[in-house]
Amino acid sequence: MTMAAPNPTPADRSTPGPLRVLLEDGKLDPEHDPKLSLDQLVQLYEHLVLTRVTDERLVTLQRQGRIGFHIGSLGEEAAIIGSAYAMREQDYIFPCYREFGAALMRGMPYQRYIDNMFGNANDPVRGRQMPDHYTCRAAKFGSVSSPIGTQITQAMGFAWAARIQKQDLVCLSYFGDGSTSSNEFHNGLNFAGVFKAPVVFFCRNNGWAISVPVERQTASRTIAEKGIAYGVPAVRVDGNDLFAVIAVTRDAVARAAAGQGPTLIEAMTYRMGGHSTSDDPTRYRPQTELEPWVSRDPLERVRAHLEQRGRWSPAQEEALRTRIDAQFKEAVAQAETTPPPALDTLFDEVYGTLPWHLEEQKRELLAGPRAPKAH
Amino acid sequence: MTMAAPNPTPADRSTPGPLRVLLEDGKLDPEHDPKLSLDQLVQLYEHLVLTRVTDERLVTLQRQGRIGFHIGSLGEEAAIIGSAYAMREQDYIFPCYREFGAALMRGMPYQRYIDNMFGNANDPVRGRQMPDHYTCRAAKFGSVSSPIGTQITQAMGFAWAARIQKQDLVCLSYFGDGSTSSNEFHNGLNFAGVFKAPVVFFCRNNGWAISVPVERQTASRTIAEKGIAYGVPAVRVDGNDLFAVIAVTRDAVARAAAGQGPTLIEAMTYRMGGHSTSDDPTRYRPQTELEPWVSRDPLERVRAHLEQRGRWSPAQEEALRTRIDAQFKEAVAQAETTPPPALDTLFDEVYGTLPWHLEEQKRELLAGPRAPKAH
Amino acid sequence: MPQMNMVQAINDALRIAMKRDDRVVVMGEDVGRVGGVFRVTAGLFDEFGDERVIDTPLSEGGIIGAAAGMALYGMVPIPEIQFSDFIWPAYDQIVSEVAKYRYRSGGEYPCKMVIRTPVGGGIRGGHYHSQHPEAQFIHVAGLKVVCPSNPYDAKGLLLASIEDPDPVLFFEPKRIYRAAKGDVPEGAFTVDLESAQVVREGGDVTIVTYGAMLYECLDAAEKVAGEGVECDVIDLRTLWPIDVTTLTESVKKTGRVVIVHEAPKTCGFGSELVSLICEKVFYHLQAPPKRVTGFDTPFPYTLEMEYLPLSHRIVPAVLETARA
Amino acid sequence: MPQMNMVQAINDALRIAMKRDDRVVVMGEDVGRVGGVFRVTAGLFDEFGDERVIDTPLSEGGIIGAAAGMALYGMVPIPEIQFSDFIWPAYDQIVSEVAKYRYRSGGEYPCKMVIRTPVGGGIRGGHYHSQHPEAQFIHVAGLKVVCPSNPYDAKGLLLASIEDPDPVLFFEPKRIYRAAKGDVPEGAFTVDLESAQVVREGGDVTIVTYGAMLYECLDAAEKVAGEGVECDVIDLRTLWPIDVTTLTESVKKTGRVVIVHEAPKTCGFGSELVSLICEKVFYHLQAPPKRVTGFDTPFPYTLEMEYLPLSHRIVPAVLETARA
Ligand SMILES: Cc1ncc(C[n+]2csc(CCOP(=O)(O)OP(=O)(O)O)c2C)c(N)n1
Ligand SMILES: Cc1ncc(C[n+]2csc(CCOP(=O)(O)OP(=O)(O)O)c2C)c(N)n1
Ligand SMILES: [Mg+2]
Ligand SMILES: [Mg+2]
Repeated sequence: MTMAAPNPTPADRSTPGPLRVLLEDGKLDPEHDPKLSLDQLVQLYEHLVLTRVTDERLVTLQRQGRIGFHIGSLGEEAAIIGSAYAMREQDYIFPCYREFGAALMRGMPYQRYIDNMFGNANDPVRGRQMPDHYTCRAAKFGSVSSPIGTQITQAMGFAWAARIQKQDLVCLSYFGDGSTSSNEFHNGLNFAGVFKAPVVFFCRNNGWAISVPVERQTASRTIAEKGIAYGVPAVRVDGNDLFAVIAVTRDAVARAAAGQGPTLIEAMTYRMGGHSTSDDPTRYRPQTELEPWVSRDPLERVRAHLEQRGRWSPAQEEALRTRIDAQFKEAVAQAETTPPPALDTLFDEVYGTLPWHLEEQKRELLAGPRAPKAH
Repeated sequence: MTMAAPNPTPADRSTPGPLRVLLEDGKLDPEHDPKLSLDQLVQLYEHLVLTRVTDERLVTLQRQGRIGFHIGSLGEEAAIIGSAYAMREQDYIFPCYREFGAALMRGMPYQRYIDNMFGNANDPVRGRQMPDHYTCRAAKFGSVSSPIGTQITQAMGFAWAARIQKQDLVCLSYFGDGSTSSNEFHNGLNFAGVFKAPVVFFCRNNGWAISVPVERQTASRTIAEKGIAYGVPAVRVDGNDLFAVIAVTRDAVARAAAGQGPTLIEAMTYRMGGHSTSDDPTRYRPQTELEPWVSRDPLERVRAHLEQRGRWSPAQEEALRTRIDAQFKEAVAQAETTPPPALDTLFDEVYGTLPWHLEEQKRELLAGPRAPKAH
Repeated sequence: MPQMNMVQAINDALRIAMKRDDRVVVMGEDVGRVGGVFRVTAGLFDEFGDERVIDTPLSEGGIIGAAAGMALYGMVPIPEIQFSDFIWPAYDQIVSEVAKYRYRSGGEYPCKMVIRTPVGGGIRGGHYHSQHPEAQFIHVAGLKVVCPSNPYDAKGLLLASIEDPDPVLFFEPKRIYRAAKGDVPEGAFTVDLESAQVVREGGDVTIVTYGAMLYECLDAAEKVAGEGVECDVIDLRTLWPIDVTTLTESVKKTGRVVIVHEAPKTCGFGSELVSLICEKVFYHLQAPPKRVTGFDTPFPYTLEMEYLPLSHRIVPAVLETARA
Repeated sequence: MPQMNMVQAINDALRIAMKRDDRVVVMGEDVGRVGGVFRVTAGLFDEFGDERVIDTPLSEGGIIGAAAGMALYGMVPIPEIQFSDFIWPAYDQIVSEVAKYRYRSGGEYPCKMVIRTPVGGGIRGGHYHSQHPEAQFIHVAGLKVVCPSNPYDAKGLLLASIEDPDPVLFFEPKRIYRAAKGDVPEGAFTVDLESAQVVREGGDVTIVTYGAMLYECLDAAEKVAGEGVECDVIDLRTLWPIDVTTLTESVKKTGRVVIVHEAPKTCGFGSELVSLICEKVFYHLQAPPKRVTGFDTPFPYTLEMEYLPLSHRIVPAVLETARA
């Protein structure tokens, strides 16, 4: 007897290939072209480079022992910048931890980001979290936290609240391929499907969760397919193609804003560096795996396109990099000479107002001796 | 610009109808006939009736205040008995809470079950849990617990362990449609897919999670479709069709035993009673909703088939019911006159051996005054 | 003044809060059409509709994660966890996110919500419908924990919890949901958080408790009074941050204290109370502070009345403490 | 005898346990090919293969749920939670299932496993890579909790935990993973669970601690010795069930006790220690038991050394207690 009318198993189904817009020859597929002006495109390219360069510089700072940690977006810049760019002014972003480029583009001041990397007195989150764990409500950007996936469900709840309050607002949540295994992915997508929350689930499928390859995260053939389990439409996109990312994210935002509910986007990209400055990827993956991705570098693809259209030159590149360099150096100089947060900030904002026991503990700390500096 | 190559959305996909074997006319679809002997069939029918009658009697006992609680399987008996029947001798079952029929068929003594309903001194779990929260390792049956879904992940781990230890053993886990929203469903299916654990996920889709209809649990069109998210093949079956349930479960067991990994079975059935004796379903669902299901009564469908084949008569039915009645009465009489568990059982088996602090607490309890009886 | 039981009082508070502020929403399993398995949200669905009284999928993590998002937006969600025993799938969202959000965002994202959930035993619920898990929340910075013992406080404390800027765990002792009755004013009023109540006065021993065990403590106090021992009985009402003054003033007077709670003893809230008392008024103590609590076992079914720290176990503890 | 650090000692214990018993498996995020983010499982993947050293999907609930199933089958899983801060998605499986399985099944299904996880601050980990969550597990009946402070104990206690019939939370103080070094015998040996160690002797004050703070306590004891105050320093090693005799014997001698732990104060394990001491040896106490702990705030990043109960905070507490 054979299996009765089973649902299609992975092997039976053909996966739509990820959408590409920016083709091999540097041209755009007119069908899905997001139709950016050249000025917009230059601006976007500059953001990509800002992200890349900042990333590289921060790794260096960490190696020099001047900051404690950095987690970057090397190779994933187009997925991040493109999707954030597609969000409207009023929309909110709930980050994972690799999206400082998006926060900067949405208006988080550069100095503020660097202050967070140093956890100094000017860091608006008062050095309470590790580097790269910033917050910026003014940029309509959430608060980075380490526990994997929690922002997925929260983004859904935020978007749902806006809809209940009849505000035209869409949320986007970033997360990695590994995060699809978390409880939160299940909860966020399930609730979003049931309540048609105006939320965009943006999965950066960069192939790895620290040392664990995506094949070990899930037996589904794609992440996008997981949308079926929740009645959430899904799309795969070339995550190293700025144009394609903007196109699919804009579509998802439009659907959400029109009351058509959530979308799951699977952006196919690759983590070109270690997981973070604490990680050494040579321990678990061969360098050869990176090679095909080198030629798909998201920045170079945009630059080639811009050059083709005569809007970018080596001189401009040089000028841009010089400018970013100066910006970085200046921000670091300021951050590094800013003192640590005041002691009493340890107790602020645990609650709306300071309860008696924290008042007591604060007094005790302030009256007592200071800790030795060294770690 | 339109959505780029999205994955199929629910509305685009055609769901295979649930498999039926026992047709309207009482005949069996030869393609999927599990080919039971008439003796086997009579035995199964007797189990169905035992389950039904015991259920009804326990509800009465609860109404009389003689037991505290009952959660039954009215209308879901074929799904439960059929699937348990399809398991092999060496296989294990990890229950939800409605599957006492399966436990009895797997060898849990009737008296033992009734003792559990009274939480008396003979209850092997020593009255520690509510009624219907039994355990029976001898019957290769797990331990009922209340938290929704936890058994799903455990069944997967158990099956996976057996495979690592090279034992030919398959696990089946029962759960409801509501339970598919739990973290555990996500974890159990995801791990099973990745590690190809020999496990059968058996979802009793009875339409309701207490007062919440399945449409409010998930926006996926079927529960079976959720398998796609995990690379787990799935099948839908008429859960009120004993033959079809046996057929698909046997298939799933065979696949698992052959190293082909997990299967998700969605058994379409209906919760004909309240959620439990604590629930009044008239508060949230119209009686009319039940009507179509009355004619699909899983017991009557089997009886009609047996009668058609000349192997069942009203006299036999009468005799069976009289026998069950006597069995029930006798078990209840014994259970009801059995004293409660001894006081010191409160402290046993919290740990492998009694640690000092529980020794102390036990002494304190035994030396102190007794509690008033009344609740 | 209308007579209400706890279920009615809580229902009334929810209705008042929802009427005056459309940011308030109620959500959870079975809270909508059927009005909750304990009928605490009865009638709200009809009155406020399904966007403000929301039946959710069966996932506590989803409920609290979604509520967190709503709270960050600026709504005031009141999620219900059907039984506190089922709160653990949401524990990560509560302790890692809800409790820390204001702090880690430098105040930019408060995450205010009131998590309502029934607690406690004595209703034949066994392992998973009887627990009293305050300790696991009191230990977590950023949360407030409330547990009323009567309808008046239930309404006043719930309204205060909803107005409070911080996330609150609101534990409802289900054993007295209907048994505790009393006069409850109509309309809005609050009972201050962080205010304990001395429910009975006496100079010999301080009994500290909260929730359903209050009635057992009062019964015990009455019984020991017959033996010449007079007790202060303190109903903490808000467990954390605690009204430490009421506690220490009483112990200063009596020098003797018995703490009663249903949760297991080890690392239960009673251990914090003992420690606080030692910290603040050690030199007033004339006898070792005593804990009468649930045992360090899972919560049982048949023998639950032997497990609970009822009057018959409180009386000897109070006498022993009085005479120590 | 070879010199080892804690990482090596734990690795050695795992290898020994896996070699002698093929029911022992190691599982978790990144424990396999890369050998764990702290390299504690390094080399095991190559030695025992991917069915016994298992890289899992990113889900702590899945890891512990799966391990529970394995344990019910009869294997001895040793799941790793990458940082104890990430254990909460598994909390439901741990407290509702693993802790209660033996009990609720009348002994038919023991659910034995050893959950290894790094704990504690001082490594610039901020909120989510620094916490020390023992209290939330000690409160739960059915679990044992262990926390070694040196390589010898780490190996001996881990092997004892693996042999023990009950589920064990094995907390590894990550700040001293490599800093604590010492002689560790080759081959199998055990350190009894429920045995504390008096690491330094002195008659004036008892300092009770565990894990990384032991070194701070020893440093403080050294410093106060300079002022004429001699301390017993007790390393609890197994937090629960506790070796209560060693604790009470010391307090009987000194009459004064200071408890030091990293976790927040309120409802921390320190509160249980104070209560136990009051229960057992109240009349020996000559000063209020004192707690020196993390503050009741989330764990900070930049100011972590001000947050931790390091030597500079222990010294004044000991002096105050000695002179009270
Ligand atoms: C709940 C939880 N478990 C484990 C970790 C440790 N951890 C941090 S990042 C990470 C991998 C995440 O992979 P993925 O989601 O693919 O994101 P990526 O880093 O690739 O962007 C892990 C395991 C964590 N932060 N939170
Ligand atoms: C974690 C958890 N949350 C809530 C509950 C309360 N509860 C018990 S059964 C149930 C509904 C289950 O529905 P379903 O999974 O469809 O199973 P069915 O009862 O229909 O067989 C709920 C909400 C619980 N037991 N555990
Ligand atoms: Mg990844
Ligand atoms: Mg159901």
